[in-house]
Amino acid sequence: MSATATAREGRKVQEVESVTIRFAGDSGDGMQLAGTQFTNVSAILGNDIATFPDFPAEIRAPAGTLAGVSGFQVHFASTDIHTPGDRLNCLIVMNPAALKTNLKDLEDGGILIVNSDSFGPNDLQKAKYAVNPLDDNSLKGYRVIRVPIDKLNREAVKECNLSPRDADRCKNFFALGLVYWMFERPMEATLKWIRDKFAKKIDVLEANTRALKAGYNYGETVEMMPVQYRVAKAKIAPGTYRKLTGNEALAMGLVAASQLAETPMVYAGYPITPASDILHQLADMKNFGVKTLQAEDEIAGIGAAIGAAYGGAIGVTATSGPGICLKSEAIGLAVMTELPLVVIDVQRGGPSTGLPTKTEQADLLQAMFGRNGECPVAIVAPRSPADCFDMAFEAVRIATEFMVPTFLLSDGYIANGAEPWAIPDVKKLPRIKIVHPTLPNSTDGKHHENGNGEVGKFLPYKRNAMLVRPWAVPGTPGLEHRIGGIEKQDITGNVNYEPANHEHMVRTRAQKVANVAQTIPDLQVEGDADGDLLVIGWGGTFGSITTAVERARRKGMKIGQVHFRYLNPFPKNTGEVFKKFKKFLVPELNSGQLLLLLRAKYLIDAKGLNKVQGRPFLVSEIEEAIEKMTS
Amino acid sequence: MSATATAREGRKVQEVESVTIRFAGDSGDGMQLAGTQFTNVSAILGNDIATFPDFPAEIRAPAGTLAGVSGFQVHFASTDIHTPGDRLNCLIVMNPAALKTNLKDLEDGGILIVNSDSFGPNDLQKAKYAVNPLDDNSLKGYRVIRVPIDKLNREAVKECNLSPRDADRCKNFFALGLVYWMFERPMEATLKWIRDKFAKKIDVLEANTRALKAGYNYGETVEMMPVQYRVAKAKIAPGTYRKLTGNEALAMGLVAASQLAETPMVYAGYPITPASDILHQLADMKNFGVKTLQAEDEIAGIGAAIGAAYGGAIGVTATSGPGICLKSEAIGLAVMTELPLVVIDVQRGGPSTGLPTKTEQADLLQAMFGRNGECPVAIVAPRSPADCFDMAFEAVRIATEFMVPTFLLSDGYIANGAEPWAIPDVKKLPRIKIVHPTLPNSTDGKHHENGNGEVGKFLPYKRNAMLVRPWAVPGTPGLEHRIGGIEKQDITGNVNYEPANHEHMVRTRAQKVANVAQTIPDLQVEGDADGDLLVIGWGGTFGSITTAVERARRKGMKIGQVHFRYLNPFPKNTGEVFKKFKKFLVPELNSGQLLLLLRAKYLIDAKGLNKVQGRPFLVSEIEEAIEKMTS
Amino acid sequence: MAATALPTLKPQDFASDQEVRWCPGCGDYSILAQMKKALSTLNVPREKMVFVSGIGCSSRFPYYMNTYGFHTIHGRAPTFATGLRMARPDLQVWVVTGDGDGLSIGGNHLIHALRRNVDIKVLLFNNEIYGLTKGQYSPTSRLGTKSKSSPQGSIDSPVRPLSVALAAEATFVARTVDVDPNHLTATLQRAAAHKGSAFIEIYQNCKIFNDGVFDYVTDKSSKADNSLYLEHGKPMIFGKDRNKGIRLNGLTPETVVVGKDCGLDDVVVHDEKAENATMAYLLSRMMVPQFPEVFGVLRQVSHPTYEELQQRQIDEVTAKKGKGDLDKLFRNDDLWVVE
Amino acid sequence: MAATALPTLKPQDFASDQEVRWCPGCGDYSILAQMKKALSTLNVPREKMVFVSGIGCSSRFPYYMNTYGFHTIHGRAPTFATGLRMARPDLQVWVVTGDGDGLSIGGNHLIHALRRNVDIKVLLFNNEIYGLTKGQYSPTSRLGTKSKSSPQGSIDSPVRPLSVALAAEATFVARTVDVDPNHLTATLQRAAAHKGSAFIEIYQNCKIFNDGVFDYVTDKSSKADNSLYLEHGKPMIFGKDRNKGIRLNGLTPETVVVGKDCGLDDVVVHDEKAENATMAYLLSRMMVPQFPEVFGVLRQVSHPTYEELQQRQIDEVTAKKGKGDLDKLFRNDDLWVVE
Ligand SMILES: Cc1ncc(C[n+]2csc(CCOP(=O)(O)OP(=O)(O)O)c2C)c(N)n1
Ligand SMILES: Cc1ncc(C[n+]2csc(CCOP(=O)(O)OP(=O)(O)O)c2C)c(N)n1
Ligand code: SF4
Ligand code: SF4
Ligand SMILES: [Mg+2]
Ligand SMILES: [Mg+2]
Repeated sequence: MSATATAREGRKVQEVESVTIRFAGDSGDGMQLAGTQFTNVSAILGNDIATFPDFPAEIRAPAGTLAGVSGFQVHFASTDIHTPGDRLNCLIVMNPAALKTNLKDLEDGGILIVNSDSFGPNDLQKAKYAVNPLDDNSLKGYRVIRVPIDKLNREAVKECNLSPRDADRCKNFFALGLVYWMFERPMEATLKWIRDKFAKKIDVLEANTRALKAGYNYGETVEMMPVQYRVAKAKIAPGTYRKLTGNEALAMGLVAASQLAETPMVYAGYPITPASDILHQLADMKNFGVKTLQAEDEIAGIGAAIGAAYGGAIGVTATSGPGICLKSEAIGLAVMTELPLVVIDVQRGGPSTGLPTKTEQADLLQAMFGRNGECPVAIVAPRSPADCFDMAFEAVRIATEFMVPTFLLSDGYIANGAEPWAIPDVKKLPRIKIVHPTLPNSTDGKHHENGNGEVGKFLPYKRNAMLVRPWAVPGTPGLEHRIGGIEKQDITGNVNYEPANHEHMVRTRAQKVANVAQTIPDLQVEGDADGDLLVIGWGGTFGSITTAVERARRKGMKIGQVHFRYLNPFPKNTGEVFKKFKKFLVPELNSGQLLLLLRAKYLIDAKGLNKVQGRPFLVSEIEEAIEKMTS
Repeated sequence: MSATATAREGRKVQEVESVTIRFAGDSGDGMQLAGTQFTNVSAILGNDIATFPDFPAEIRAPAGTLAGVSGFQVHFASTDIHTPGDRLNCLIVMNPAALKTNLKDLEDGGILIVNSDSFGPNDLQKAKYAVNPLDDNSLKGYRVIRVPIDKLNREAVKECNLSPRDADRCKNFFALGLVYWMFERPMEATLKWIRDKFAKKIDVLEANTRALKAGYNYGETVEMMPVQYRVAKAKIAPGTYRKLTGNEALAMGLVAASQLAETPMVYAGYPITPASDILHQLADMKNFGVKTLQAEDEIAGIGAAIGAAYGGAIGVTATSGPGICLKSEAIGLAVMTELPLVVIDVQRGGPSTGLPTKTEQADLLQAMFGRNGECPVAIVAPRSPADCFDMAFEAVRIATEFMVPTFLLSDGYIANGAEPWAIPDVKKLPRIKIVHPTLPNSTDGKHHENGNGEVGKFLPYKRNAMLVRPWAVPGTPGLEHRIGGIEKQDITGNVNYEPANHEHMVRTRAQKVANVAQTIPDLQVEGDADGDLLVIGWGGTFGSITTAVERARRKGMKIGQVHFRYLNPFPKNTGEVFKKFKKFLVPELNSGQLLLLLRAKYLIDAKGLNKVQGRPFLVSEIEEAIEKMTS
Repeated sequence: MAATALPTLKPQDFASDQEVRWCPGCGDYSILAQMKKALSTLNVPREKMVFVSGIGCSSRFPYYMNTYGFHTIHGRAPTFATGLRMARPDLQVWVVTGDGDGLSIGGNHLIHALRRNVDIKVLLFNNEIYGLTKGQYSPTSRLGTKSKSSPQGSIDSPVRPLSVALAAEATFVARTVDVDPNHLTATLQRAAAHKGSAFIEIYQNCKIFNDGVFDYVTDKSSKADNSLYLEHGKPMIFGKDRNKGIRLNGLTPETVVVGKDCGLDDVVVHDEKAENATMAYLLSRMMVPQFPEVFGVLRQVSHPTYEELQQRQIDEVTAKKGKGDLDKLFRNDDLWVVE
Repeated sequence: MAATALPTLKPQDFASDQEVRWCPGCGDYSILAQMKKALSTLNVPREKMVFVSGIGCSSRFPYYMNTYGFHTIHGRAPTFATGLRMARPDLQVWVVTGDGDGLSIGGNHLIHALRRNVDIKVLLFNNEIYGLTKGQYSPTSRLGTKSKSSPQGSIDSPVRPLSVALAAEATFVARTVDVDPNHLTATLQRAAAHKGSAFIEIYQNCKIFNDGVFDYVTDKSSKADNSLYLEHGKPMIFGKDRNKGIRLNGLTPETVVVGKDCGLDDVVVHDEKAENATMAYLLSRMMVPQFPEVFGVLRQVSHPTYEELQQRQIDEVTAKKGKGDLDKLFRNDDLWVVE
């Protein structure tokens, strides 16, 4: 944080462009809450923000252990930013375990606030420290601020007649207050939040209020505290904003699509990290007519979603990689019966159970090819938390407009990460047009099979110009028809085993998906429209790649960037764009999956930058790769 | 069948190099049996043979309908052949439906034997014939031989006091006898078969015997019959031969591997066309110690196979595409726990339920990528029915030598098709070496965790030079350890969420599979070792491609052929081989799956010849594609 | 969508234009015929009816009905039917499944659909064999069944479909048999009339791979003595001479000869409405030769359906929060304005 | 493989070197402790024991046992255990599962493993919630359970694990509770002694997401009146003053006060060996408040195991055909010789 010092009532205040801080402590210490509050307040202040929560796979690993450490990182700035930040300017640790697991991310000379009350022999041993790091000089490279948070906090809340245990629960607010002071954040928003949240628990309300203020005042009064920092408002497009995580955005995008398609939504899924929140969110939107089913497993989830789609609803299911395995057979059925369906995969570290709470992008090829036979689906991938809203909407649009299962590939990073979202004007949101036919679509003179005398017959696989079949729903008199997973004759939809028809249908299903490209935006090149290097990404890596490319270009390199939000089909102009560049770098959080598709389709000798660590890219990692390729 | 006429006791006999005939009739007419008998007899005669059975998806569609037609094609020759033949020289049809569905495959001027008794109005109507094709001149392009088979057959068996229904059941033997005469086949082998088969049903035995002889004599005596044909012995490598279908070969190969690895086999699967026979075969080999489980579904099947492998047995499961979908999650677990496992996919027409009884090669990318996360497996694919024996053996060898799930991709065509198999000398078969450790593999001085005093500790993920972990099995004192689907720390195998370890493990699992290439044969180039065009294939298309390439080379083209029996990893020399050719043609019974892998990996501008009709390639189709690319 | 005129519906109006492709002599033909008869009596417009099936010979059923139909994937039919009912509670949804489809691969979905009391009518065609895959034993095959996959006889003891349905809290549980047209039709009508999950096991003869497994309850000779036809409120009487009955000795049922071993009032009177399903469970366990096997409705109780409860919650929430408003939804968190 | 010396085994010998990562206060800790105690009494060498689990908090169990262990995938543990037993009938195989793992996604495998009577001991930790995924309701959650996924309360009526196990023909069915160490240990020992599938439902408290659901059978105050501890051959007596009993009125159980409503001999005597599982089924349905909930062994009968029957067939076939000979196998068809 490059700083310019000013003076205020005798105390140093530094102007800085951007700051990255992380709250780290035991899962029980409420770090996620502290981080969220800090984020909200910063956003309200007008900073641009990006966050990265990081929690353990265990619900509550034993208190104080390394496995139990939970962290929440906030990047806030006066410029527009795309990532939660690589290195920390400031780290707050509530116990030794948190220090041990997080220190490596703190910049040299960075500010380290430690709760010095939690470094007893027992705490140290749980964190596997032989000697107390506060005493062995190992921290001399940082600006260490020891604060006896336990003691000060108990002191602050002692009159609130809480049990010692409950009293200690306020610790996080004390720490938060301290940090608020340090970065000049007003307390109002959080105080209000406390009032609403604990309205019924008056003691707790009072205690948390006091803890927060005590922390703030401690900063104000204690001399040992270093300078304050000021991060000015960012120049952000005017509008009303809120904070949104990827999973929240998905749920809202789906509901919005359902409303704007004037078609009810049925969501059926089975809980799995990190996708469960989508079910939780939607289960609480019943007044939008959303119906949710917590199915007995992933297969039942997608089965119900397809059954609902067959009935004329928007059928949606969500899961993570292991669940996609189980859904793959049913996806094949939806491809064969050409029903609209949205399948959301919030990717996590794999293979197998893998790293359930960590992020990864390694399910792309599974989405493309993970079914028997030639079984094409449409695939979209949001590039940021807020983009989940738009792409959820797009997924519903494509699925219903093309009668094709559509994958939405999110990941643990954007699912839990948050960013500001400019609240759209509902009136300006696009509509989705859905038609269920009510009359036979052929006039071959034959009397209708139901013998009720209409001329013509309903042909469930008679297609429009885009090769899309009609979405006729049960309950429509005269359109009775049967569908299923056996190969069908085109037009009539009857079971058919003829060789020529099968090949025709295989090609037709593929062409129909290819036709989706007619309805999606061209690939946008950011940076240089032609040049030495094109950096190609997809999904949640957008922020890191964008920042890296911006920095590289500031250094004068001639670099372009494209980010695929549509992965199948690719935008029409993709080949054209590639022609304008010599080299291609494809950073992915996998072993090179988009890379494989691009090399196979466009025969470009693209190189991959592949990180498979369950964590997002650091901007620096991409910068280095760019340097290597351009030097 | 280019012929040279000779004369024998006043009747014309023509020498021909090869003949393709097909028996076609109602599912109830016993065509599969007739075809099989003809094949056996021809093989015993010393012809080279290839067969192609083709039956309907329904068990028994209504008699006489188009859906109920069942066919069996036999190609027999005095030269060595690789396919069941493109066009038919001779077609035997038992009813109008069979005529309608099969005539298109009969060569101009080909011999058409029709059961003229089955062309009544009713039969014609069932086959959707407006007028009788025997009367409307539509068959004038063929050498039609009308035989009142029903009548003649009833006549022949009338003294065997069978019910009319049972009497008619002998029809196929009458037809068979006729064809035996025509192609100079001796009846002995079939007569013996009848004796064994119906030993307990003396009337049926007698009736079938008479029917066969009556058919034969009818040919002998009736003037209307055209010439006889003679197909000389083929020049086949000396040895003792039998006929083998792909599924039989798989079962035998697995049992042989189990015996030669001195390790019991547990097969667990769920019935599905066209893989069910593997279960049926193995269930009848209990005296080899084979244990089979008909599981409640595909997931249970693979679960049990993996559980057995964990216990130290050779775990095998088999299914078809839809079943692979269901097994994919468990395959991921086997990859993570690095247990040996053989997964057989007998591919059929897809997507979804698709064309269950038809063949296709469209599951290759599913085998490669159909799981969450980076989840590499080894993949082999037999190229012919008999090759299933060798590749089943290889699959077991790779799985156990590398502790990795190994896919074997067969298909409906080689699974049901048959070819001669030179019975190997058991003593000469390779052994498979399997070691289960009994002692700790580290000597870090620490006492063993079980406190029984051995020095050292057992490290389940400590690897050998090939990166393979030890296969320690429960029941071994001192080696107690835990495995599972969460990412593990290398060497110790403990649950581990660390970023660096995860990336290390992802790369290690990939490298281990890559190391399999050290143990497989180089890619063999047939035909020209360098030249204009390389034709690249895999799996069951071997026969058609080979024949097509041979023909093209006879025409003087400079063409090479490679056929991948190992698909992941590719043989070491693959890149080298490709460097020697200008153009690449990849014929596949899918939309270009191997094609995609080759283009992505080797950046060669290979072209696909893609047929997705549920049927194998005709040699002529590949010939044409070769011509196009070379002209 | 105006309903098609009802009075005109005849059984043959339910025949689709697809030719039926079961083996000659298959029990499925009879079930198809009785189904058409039953539906023609329901006064439900044909377009409101949907047949959902899995995979198997039995599961080809929907293709032959001129209603809406969905031939899905193996074992999962109840899940599709559940989603369909959630989206469209106005439809009458029938699920056709087999002993393999419904109890082997699909057992779990069956149980969960039943416990939720989704309003679907599940017909399990039990032929104690896998027909479509050409004759492997199934979860209902008797111990020792020799089949392609069990050459020495099956060693997995079978499940009883009715016991499973009861354990899954099913609100309607019945059994009938392919060759008894009237009873079959009547049972289908009962299921159609039931609100909630209905489960019917139908003994069905597989002519090709398991011919005659049910002869003991279908042959004239043995039928009467081997089958007990349940009627609500009537004593459990059976036998050629209608003189045999079922008596309870504590919790153990026993076959008695009325007039000889005991009087008519010692014979158990069938109560399909009993909330306590113990007797139904007990009936589901009775097997020839020790006992007759029961046909008819074992249990029929009224509980709210899943769809009703779901709609109720939607109405409650809407009443409380008001009809969904996107703009409100978007703003249901801390907001800040940037000028 | 010589067995490790047996006498030396103490409960702590079963502790692995992995730190236990359940929430403080989780009921799983007690189960883990009693398991170690139970195993130390079995005289089975530790290396012969294998713990197989699915996914869930409960399914982390194997990591904490210094035996062989396999943490598999969600809901499928019984399938892995079945294959393991097929390959290795010499091993003692325990399956640890949860109410979601074992009855939601895994219900079908559980049923089929039980009906086959594979010799595995299945422990279902029932906390009526999905713990690991942070608190969604499960198939055993009571109607109306409010959870993250059921904000207005669950509307799917729950299944009863014991009823399902009985419907699946299980040969050993029992229930116990995490906070009753002695009963828990004893029940585990009973399961270990049983030959064939053993199913134990263990009431387990999820401190974080479902704290206290079982208080009514664990709190001193209400425990005695709400729980009936079954003992083979003993009358079903319970209550603070040991004066309440279960009497049968036809097929309907009723709670009586002995001495007041009736005499001791009117109280049902528990018979876990009864082949007819009706009483066991009935006990599996009893719920507070109408009835006490039962603990102990509901059913324990001896049937041959799947593994035994399989080995028997192998022996028979081998006796008939002789030990497998590859050359014979290769030649078991028409042969022809080419010179
Ligand atoms: C995922 C999957 N696994 C296996 C199959 C093969 N298969 C089709 S039907 C069937 C069982 C049929 O038995 P049942 O349900 O009793 O129906 P039936 O044919 O006897 O009427 C099987 C195993 C399949 N189609 N899909
Ligand atoms: C295929 C798959 N689907 C979903 C999940 C997510 N998941 C893990 S555990 C679990 C349920 C846990 O509940 P339960 O079995 O009751 O175990 P508990 O945590 O309560 O002990 C779920 C849904 C998964 N790991 N794998
Ligand atoms: S195989 Fe059996 S069940 Fe299937 S159609 Fe034929 S007779 Fe019916
Ligand atoms: S979440 Fe519940 S079940 Fe899981 S460990 Fe914590 S307390 Fe135990
Ligand atoms: Mg069946
Ligand atoms: Mg649970």
